[in-house]
Amino acid sequence: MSSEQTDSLAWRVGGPQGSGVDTAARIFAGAAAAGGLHIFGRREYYSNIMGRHSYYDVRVAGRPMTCHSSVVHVLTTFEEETLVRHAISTGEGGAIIHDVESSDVRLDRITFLDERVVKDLTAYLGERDLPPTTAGVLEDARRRGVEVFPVAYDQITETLAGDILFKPRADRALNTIAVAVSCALLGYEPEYLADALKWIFGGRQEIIDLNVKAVELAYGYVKDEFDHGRLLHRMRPVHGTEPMILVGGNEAVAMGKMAAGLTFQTYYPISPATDESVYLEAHATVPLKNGGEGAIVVVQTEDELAAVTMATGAALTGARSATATAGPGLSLMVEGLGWAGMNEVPLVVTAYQRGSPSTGVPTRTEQGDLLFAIHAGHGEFPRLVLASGDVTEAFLDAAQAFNYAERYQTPVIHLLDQTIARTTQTVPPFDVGSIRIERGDVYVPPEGDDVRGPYPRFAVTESGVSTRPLLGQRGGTHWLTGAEHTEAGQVTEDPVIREQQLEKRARKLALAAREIPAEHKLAVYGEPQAAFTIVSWGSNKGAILEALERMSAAGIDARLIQVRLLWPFPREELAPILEAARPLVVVESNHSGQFAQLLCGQTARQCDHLVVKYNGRPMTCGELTRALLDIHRGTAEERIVLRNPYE
Amino acid sequence: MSSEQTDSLAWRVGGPQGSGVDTAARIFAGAAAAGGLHIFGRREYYSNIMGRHSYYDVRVAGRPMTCHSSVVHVLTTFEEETLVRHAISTGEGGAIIHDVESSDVRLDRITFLDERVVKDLTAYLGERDLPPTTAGVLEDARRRGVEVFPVAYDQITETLAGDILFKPRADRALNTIAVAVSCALLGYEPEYLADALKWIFGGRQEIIDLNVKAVELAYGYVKDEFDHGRLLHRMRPVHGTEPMILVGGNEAVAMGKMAAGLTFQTYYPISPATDESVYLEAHATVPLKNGGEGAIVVVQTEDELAAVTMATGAALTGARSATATAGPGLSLMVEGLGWAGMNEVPLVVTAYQRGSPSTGVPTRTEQGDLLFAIHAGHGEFPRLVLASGDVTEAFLDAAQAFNYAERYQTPVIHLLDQTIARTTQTVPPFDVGSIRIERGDVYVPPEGDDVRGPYPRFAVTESGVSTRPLLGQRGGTHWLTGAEHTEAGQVTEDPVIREQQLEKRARKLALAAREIPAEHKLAVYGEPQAAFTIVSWGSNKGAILEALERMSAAGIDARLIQVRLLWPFPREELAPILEAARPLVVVESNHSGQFAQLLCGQTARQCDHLVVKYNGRPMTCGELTRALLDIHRGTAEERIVLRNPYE
Amino acid sequence: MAVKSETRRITAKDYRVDQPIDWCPGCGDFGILSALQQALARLGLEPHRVAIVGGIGCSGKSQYHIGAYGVHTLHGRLLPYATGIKLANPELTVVAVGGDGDGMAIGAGHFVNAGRRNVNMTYILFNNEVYGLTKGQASPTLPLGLQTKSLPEPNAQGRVNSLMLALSAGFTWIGRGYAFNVRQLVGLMQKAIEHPGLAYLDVLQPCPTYNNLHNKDWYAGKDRGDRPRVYALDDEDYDPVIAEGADEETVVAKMGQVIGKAMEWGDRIATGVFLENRNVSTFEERLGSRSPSYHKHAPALRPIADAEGRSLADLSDLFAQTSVTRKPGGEA
Amino acid sequence: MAVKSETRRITAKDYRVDQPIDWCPGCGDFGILSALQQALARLGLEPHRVAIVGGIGCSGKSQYHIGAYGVHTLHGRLLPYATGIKLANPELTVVAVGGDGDGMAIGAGHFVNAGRRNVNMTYILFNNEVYGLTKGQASPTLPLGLQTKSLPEPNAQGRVNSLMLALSAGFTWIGRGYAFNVRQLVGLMQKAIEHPGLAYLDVLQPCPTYNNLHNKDWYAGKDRGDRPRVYALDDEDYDPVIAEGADEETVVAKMGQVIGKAMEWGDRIATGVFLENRNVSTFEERLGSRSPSYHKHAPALRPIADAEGRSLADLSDLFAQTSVTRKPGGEA
Ligand SMILES: Cc1ncc(C[n+]2csc(CCOP(=O)(O)OP(=O)(O)O)c2C)c(N)n1
Ligand SMILES: Cc1ncc(C[n+]2csc(CCOP(=O)(O)OP(=O)(O)O)c2C)c(N)n1
Ligand code: SF4
Ligand code: SF4
Ligand SMILES: [Mg+2]
Ligand SMILES: [Mg+2]
Repeated sequence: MSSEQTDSLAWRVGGPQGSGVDTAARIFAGAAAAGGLHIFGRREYYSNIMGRHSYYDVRVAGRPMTCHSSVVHVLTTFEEETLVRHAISTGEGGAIIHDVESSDVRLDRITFLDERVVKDLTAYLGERDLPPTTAGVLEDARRRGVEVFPVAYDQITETLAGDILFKPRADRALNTIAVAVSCALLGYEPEYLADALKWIFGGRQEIIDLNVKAVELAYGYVKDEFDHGRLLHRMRPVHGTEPMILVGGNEAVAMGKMAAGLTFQTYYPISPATDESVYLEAHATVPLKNGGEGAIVVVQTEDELAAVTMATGAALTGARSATATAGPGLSLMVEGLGWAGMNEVPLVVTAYQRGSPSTGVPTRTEQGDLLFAIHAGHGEFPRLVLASGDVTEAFLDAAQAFNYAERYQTPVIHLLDQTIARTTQTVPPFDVGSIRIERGDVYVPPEGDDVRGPYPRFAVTESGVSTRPLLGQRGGTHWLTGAEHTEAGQVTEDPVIREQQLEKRARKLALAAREIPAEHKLAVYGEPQAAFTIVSWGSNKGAILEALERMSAAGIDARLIQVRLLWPFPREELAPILEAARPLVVVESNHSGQFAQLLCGQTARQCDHLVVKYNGRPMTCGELTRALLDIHRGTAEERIVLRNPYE
Repeated sequence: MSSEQTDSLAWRVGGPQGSGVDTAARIFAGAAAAGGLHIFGRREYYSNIMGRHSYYDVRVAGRPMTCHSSVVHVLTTFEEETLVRHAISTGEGGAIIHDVESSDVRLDRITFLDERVVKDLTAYLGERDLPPTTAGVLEDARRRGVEVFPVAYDQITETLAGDILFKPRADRALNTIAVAVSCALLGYEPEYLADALKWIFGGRQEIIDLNVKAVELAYGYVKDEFDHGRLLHRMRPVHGTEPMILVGGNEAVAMGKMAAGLTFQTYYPISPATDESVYLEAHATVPLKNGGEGAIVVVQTEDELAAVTMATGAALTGARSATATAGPGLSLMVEGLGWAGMNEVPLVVTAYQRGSPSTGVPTRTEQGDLLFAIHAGHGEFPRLVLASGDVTEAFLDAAQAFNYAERYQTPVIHLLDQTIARTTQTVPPFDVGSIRIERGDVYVPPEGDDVRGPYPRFAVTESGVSTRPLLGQRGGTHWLTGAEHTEAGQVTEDPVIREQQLEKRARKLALAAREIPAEHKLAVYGEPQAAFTIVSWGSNKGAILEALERMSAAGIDARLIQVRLLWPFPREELAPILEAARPLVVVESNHSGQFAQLLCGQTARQCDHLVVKYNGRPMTCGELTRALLDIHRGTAEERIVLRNPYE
Repeated sequence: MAVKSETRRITAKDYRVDQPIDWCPGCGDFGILSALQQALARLGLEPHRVAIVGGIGCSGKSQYHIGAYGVHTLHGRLLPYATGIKLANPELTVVAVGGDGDGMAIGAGHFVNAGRRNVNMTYILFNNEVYGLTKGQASPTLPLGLQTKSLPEPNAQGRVNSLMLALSAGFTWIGRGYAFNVRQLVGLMQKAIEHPGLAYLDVLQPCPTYNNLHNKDWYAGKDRGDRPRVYALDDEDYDPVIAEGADEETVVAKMGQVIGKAMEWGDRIATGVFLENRNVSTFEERLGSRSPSYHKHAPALRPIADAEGRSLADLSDLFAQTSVTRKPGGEA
Repeated sequence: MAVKSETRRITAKDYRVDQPIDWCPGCGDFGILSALQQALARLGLEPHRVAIVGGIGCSGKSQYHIGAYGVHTLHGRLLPYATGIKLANPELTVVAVGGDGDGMAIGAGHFVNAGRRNVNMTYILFNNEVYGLTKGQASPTLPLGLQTKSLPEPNAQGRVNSLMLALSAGFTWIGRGYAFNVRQLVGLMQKAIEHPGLAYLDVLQPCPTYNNLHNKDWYAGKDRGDRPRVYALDDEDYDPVIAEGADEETVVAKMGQVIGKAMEWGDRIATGVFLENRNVSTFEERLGSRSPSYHKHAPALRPIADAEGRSLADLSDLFAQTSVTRKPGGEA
């Protein structure tokens, strides 16, 4: 893969929801992957089923990437809204492909274009003496050195329909045509597109044939209409790469759970968590290595109160059990979480963060739930909170969460952000073999018939962990209760037993803090000894990693400390590393700097700079690098907000 | 009032729930109050309706007190469980009154006595060569210098019944008799008891007569049976005190709300919050100073999800609206809280903390919900969190909460702890006149008929506060939504408007932090310039205040900084005061030191000592003073846990 | 119940909003929205005296397109919000609109308990048998075993009969409409709103995007020679009214009648008014009998402070009750 | 449904626990507890194969006095917990026990949605019309206008008919017992537990402490010359069974019959089996038809790792589906 300007190519396609934007992106990504290229894909869309604007970034390169790019090289559109929204993000030397029909449409005539965008763009164009129309937008792009390619889509689909095909059916190939036009302009071989179409449309030969035909026509059109090779960017296959899968965050989590032996999952539909559960539902029979197969029970519950409590009930029987949700659902799970904590139940809660609070911006990203996850629930009980930094970590953490839950017999919140859920990436197939399943201290019923309970389920031990009989085991009968209890689980209000049990539960958290290896708690990237220190968590990792590369290219040594275990907070490991940190920069995707507050509360160390983004869109390496360079130069404020009005 | 040993008298009565312990305590307190004495009452009971042990501490003195005492002067019992549980807390020179029938009962025969207590007491008695019986317990008390007064209750009630009364009816006067015996032993005039009986039993003359008779018999019995004046402690009336009311925490909050103009309250029954709402329900028609009367709508909802959302709905119309709950209910209110935050609704949530997590120890105290209250809810929205330190503050804060809620158009959590709810205290009548009602920036519909919406309810302003039309006002129509929204309240996902609205809401919190006067945020007690600094919040105030007196008596200068506004955290005010603090001692009633974590997170200042109690019982001045003296001497650990196995 | 405008004629235009609608083409929601705008106008209600309270879902977006007070609440909680609004300001006409997932799954507990109160307001349920906005999962009204478009497996959970549920819960007005019969719908909505008590209107709402089974064609009976499945109770000899003071036997008989019609499904699907129970007091009436001043000054409207912001509440009686200061031997 | 002990005779003693009970004297809960111990024993169930899942309330303390697995859950959530337990380990006999506040107020949404699943377990509701443990507030089953002891005002909310609600929700076995008729109760509980599907048993449970209106005397009709209000359906010509494969008409008729009996109150209060519907599949059966391996290895019992802790899951197919590595031009 190569491109004149950078070593990666940033391709974007957009359109109304329901018009095939996703498919277009998958075709492009599939074609690129078929050529051995790496892919980093990112989807943005409205909380709507049909009609509102959505777009897809596919970045391709001959090496793995970790974030998307805010500067677009090739913008593929087939209606005016996408054109208007994204033309401005297309960089010098880039290309815009658009429908000829969209060449001159007034901005205020575009149904779902936000008033704010119309206003700002009108002003922007006005300053440049350009009209508030697509024509103005396109002219601006041209002036900025962007190549514009108007395509007569209708003419192509008409040809495609020919005499035999109903025209609306041919119109459905519009997205394929748009993708093919961009590939043709990039000089990419059409065979890879055919590969992708086969992969995506499975056995549906008729559809494949139609689309392959559409590709041919598109390539022909480009050849006829445009000065071939006018585009600076090029896309070229690479060969001999390692095996790769193209996978998204939701699937990665689902696969991690399957690998860990999940047998029970509950959910109530909510973006961006639903897809994980639906994937599990669709793959609820797992082939086993011993030749058999195992069922995963997936229950769509009536609400999240039921989801968390039902999953807890299942966990009591020994099933590896989880529930998955997003912010509003997590808010409803709070009481159930406390019960699980009090009853020392190994429960995994996969919590996707989205734009909040309340309904917020449900299909946009944010890291707004960290302190909530750590403190959710009245009263004090141990819980672990893990946050993954990318799709592969999402797989591994999803599996590891069960080990922690069973080892420490307590709920584990696996915190993800929408950015990860919405990321589609090429990665090596996940390493299932590296997973070790550890079930913790589970009771083994003795031989013989007359073993009787009650069993001291909550025996006070030095570690805090007690042997756990599973509901149904002979000799293990005991009581469970959200009330304070004796060792056998009977309610008690005795002040001494209260203290003992509270302390016992708390010891498990201390145990986890001691036992979990440092490398599972945090990861250091970049120059390990650098003073310039970025501390972050979750999906920001991707943008930071690429920013570190750029800093390094600019001769600046810096490092990232990614905290993966957020609770118990890795104070012992982190505090010494931070001593030499200067400046200490916290990067996160929320408004109040939750991680920075946590860090200070746990280590008494305040950060020197806080870089945040909270417009609902993931950070990019570019904007972050600018902020970091400002910090390095000493020209930055303490608090830096990353903003981009056109994403 | 006077007593040979201390300047206050600690009286305790106990018995099974439903057997009249509360009434006994009220009679005693009423009698003391009738004699002009101050009272500090505290109730402990099981989560049970009938049969389990409960007890009541009434401390009386000629001056106001702020906490109960763990050392009891007079223990009044009428069955064996109370005797066994509390004899050990009766101090030298104290008295135990018990039923002669309870003189020799085996500990393991007492139905509801916890195994742990039986075990520990048996060991304790064994070490002293005493049998594990009430006889052993009493003998131990005697050896420790406690006077023991066995009373033939049955004989007294038999006399009381005489020929005319059905014996079980006379038995119901048992608690009166027990109280009267203790008063007689204390040399207190029986007339005050008669006063109290009239006050408590209102117009029910027959009951009053019976009980007055019982008092007479009890006094006679004491005169006949016991060496009058054997008891060191004495109780004497004082005269000419200011007018006082005897009031509990729940009532204080209810009264504060009434004074503030509450017109809508929702609740779902839960200890220890219910009593507040039931009180409001029973007084739902408030006489008004303008001669009219005003209704308070109190709705018992189906759950706390409904309670918080229904109260929010009412608040949208302009009603001063609140809901009251405890931990588990608060856990269920989290999502609704976020909605109120997002929609800038002035909602007051009164949250009583109880022993947690989950069902926990529902009738016991704790301060376990602080960090939860501050961080409850996914995402970020402004909220205020106030915590009252005593009954009078509970009244004032309950009223003030509405002003804050309306001024900053955001939810206010008024955090109380069970200790305050369970405290009954003599205080001067609350100062309703000092309350100023401020309704914030409410829209005033212009004259004329054709004013039409939509109104820019969420106009972006410098302060963050926008004019608020109430549902039903002409010209004010707008939309409300938990989703991110435009100024008129339509859903938006525009990145710029998202930032503007998020920042606007956040500014209100900053505004509150700037505007609220320092004296409402924190209070300093003791020696304002002392280095020895205690920082605390909530009900611990009471025990700390008396501990400060003792420290001062021991020549040690110390001060308490009581934080009353917990969020926004009074960083600016607190940080400078803390600079000279050495040692910095945080005192709170939970396990993990939540306030200490908060303090560090907000000021980067770690405390030198953390004193905690988490056995479900309120702190006492005695145990706290010991801890503080240890700290002063430099012999204390960093973390000190206050424990008392017999409370 | 409704407070009418005394000043000028209200038309459906007063209720329109200049905002693009983002429902899918062919969605039944359009019909319901249009019916509601018309019904409100026909009732002559002034827009600022109307609050439309929406749930979360495609359906819950309706209020953005109605020019009244619009409250987009939390998923499942529209009834408690609506109740709070109505009880605090009874002068408002309150209409709750939401999806079947919203109302019958996460909101089912509130539905049941709202029935117990009989607050004077209207609840319109958009019954499309799926979770529209979250992309087509089964809702509680989808029959057992059906597999709509997005389901990886046939529906494993049974169908809840929302009309029967409304009846068991105590709703005093129960009706059903069909999204593509707007004329009938307008009438039903008017009746529901005018009913003095809690009204439940179930609307069969095709979701062309996710419910490929019970779509417009199916309701119209295209699969069986154009014999529509939906029919109107009005066309039959059906009297939904339980009169004030009706005896128990009548009540039981009427309830039985509702059940009979509510259980019909598949071949014949009744629309119209199933029940109009005039025999139950409203919650507002009950509040008024607890405290008559409720009727005089509702919570939203009663004065709480004087011009200087001093509290109007007179707590002296309460203080007297808890006063412990008295002369020894004196009366309490 | 029940898994019986194959090894030794189980007696009620096996289910007793040596723990003091803290209910008030005369509380109806005693009778229910004793009946449950007897029913479990009569069914010959081994205690460790039984899970009693309690709600929060006086009633929810029952499981502490039963020598099986006892789960004291959260207020209102006993059914989801019970469902999770049962589905994960179908070999367990699961009985949920809770109060009317627990089940009909905060838990009503789960009640409705549990009905849709028809999981093979039993739910016993202790119906005392009050919130016992929180000191006597009205529960959703207290009729409108009544004022029990602790209420400052007459009940302003209507009574929900729990039997009708169970019917609307889809419970396939519905019965009612009376706490002071232990013998009948034992039989009802046995039937409920043996029913293959979701059973709902409503038990009239006097609360002498807070419900001074509907107490033992009232049920016994002491106020009307000792003519008991409670009577047994068994003594009438009442057949509760809907047979497997019953036609729609029969189903509707049977449902109507249930409603008729469920609506009786005051003068005559029916006890016994109201409905036994054998015509609906259980949720477990539906899960089994989704994935037959469910029946072979339930979630609690299926192997997930080999002896070295290596995962047994074989994800290679899934990886292949998402694999993008192929030779240019090669097949997917
Ligand atoms: C607490 C919570 N859980 C989940 C969601 C996600 N969610 C949004 S809409 C919806 C369901 C919509 O279905 P329905 O109520 O039937 O409305 P429709 O879209 O079909 O009109 C869900 C589950 C949410 N917003 N809040
Ligand atoms: C979320 C939550 N809210 C409130 C409570 C307080 N609470 C405990 S028991 C109870 C009601 C008990 O009534 P019911 O369910 O009828 O049981 P009963 O005591 O009458 O058997 C309530 C509201 C709680 N435990 N949890
Ligand atoms: S998804 Fe269904 S309900 Fe939602 S807008 Fe589209 S058609 Fe309507
Ligand atoms: S309060 Fe009522 S239900 Fe509770 S134990 Fe006492 S009598 Fe039974
Ligand atoms: Mg729906
Ligand atoms: Mg009850």
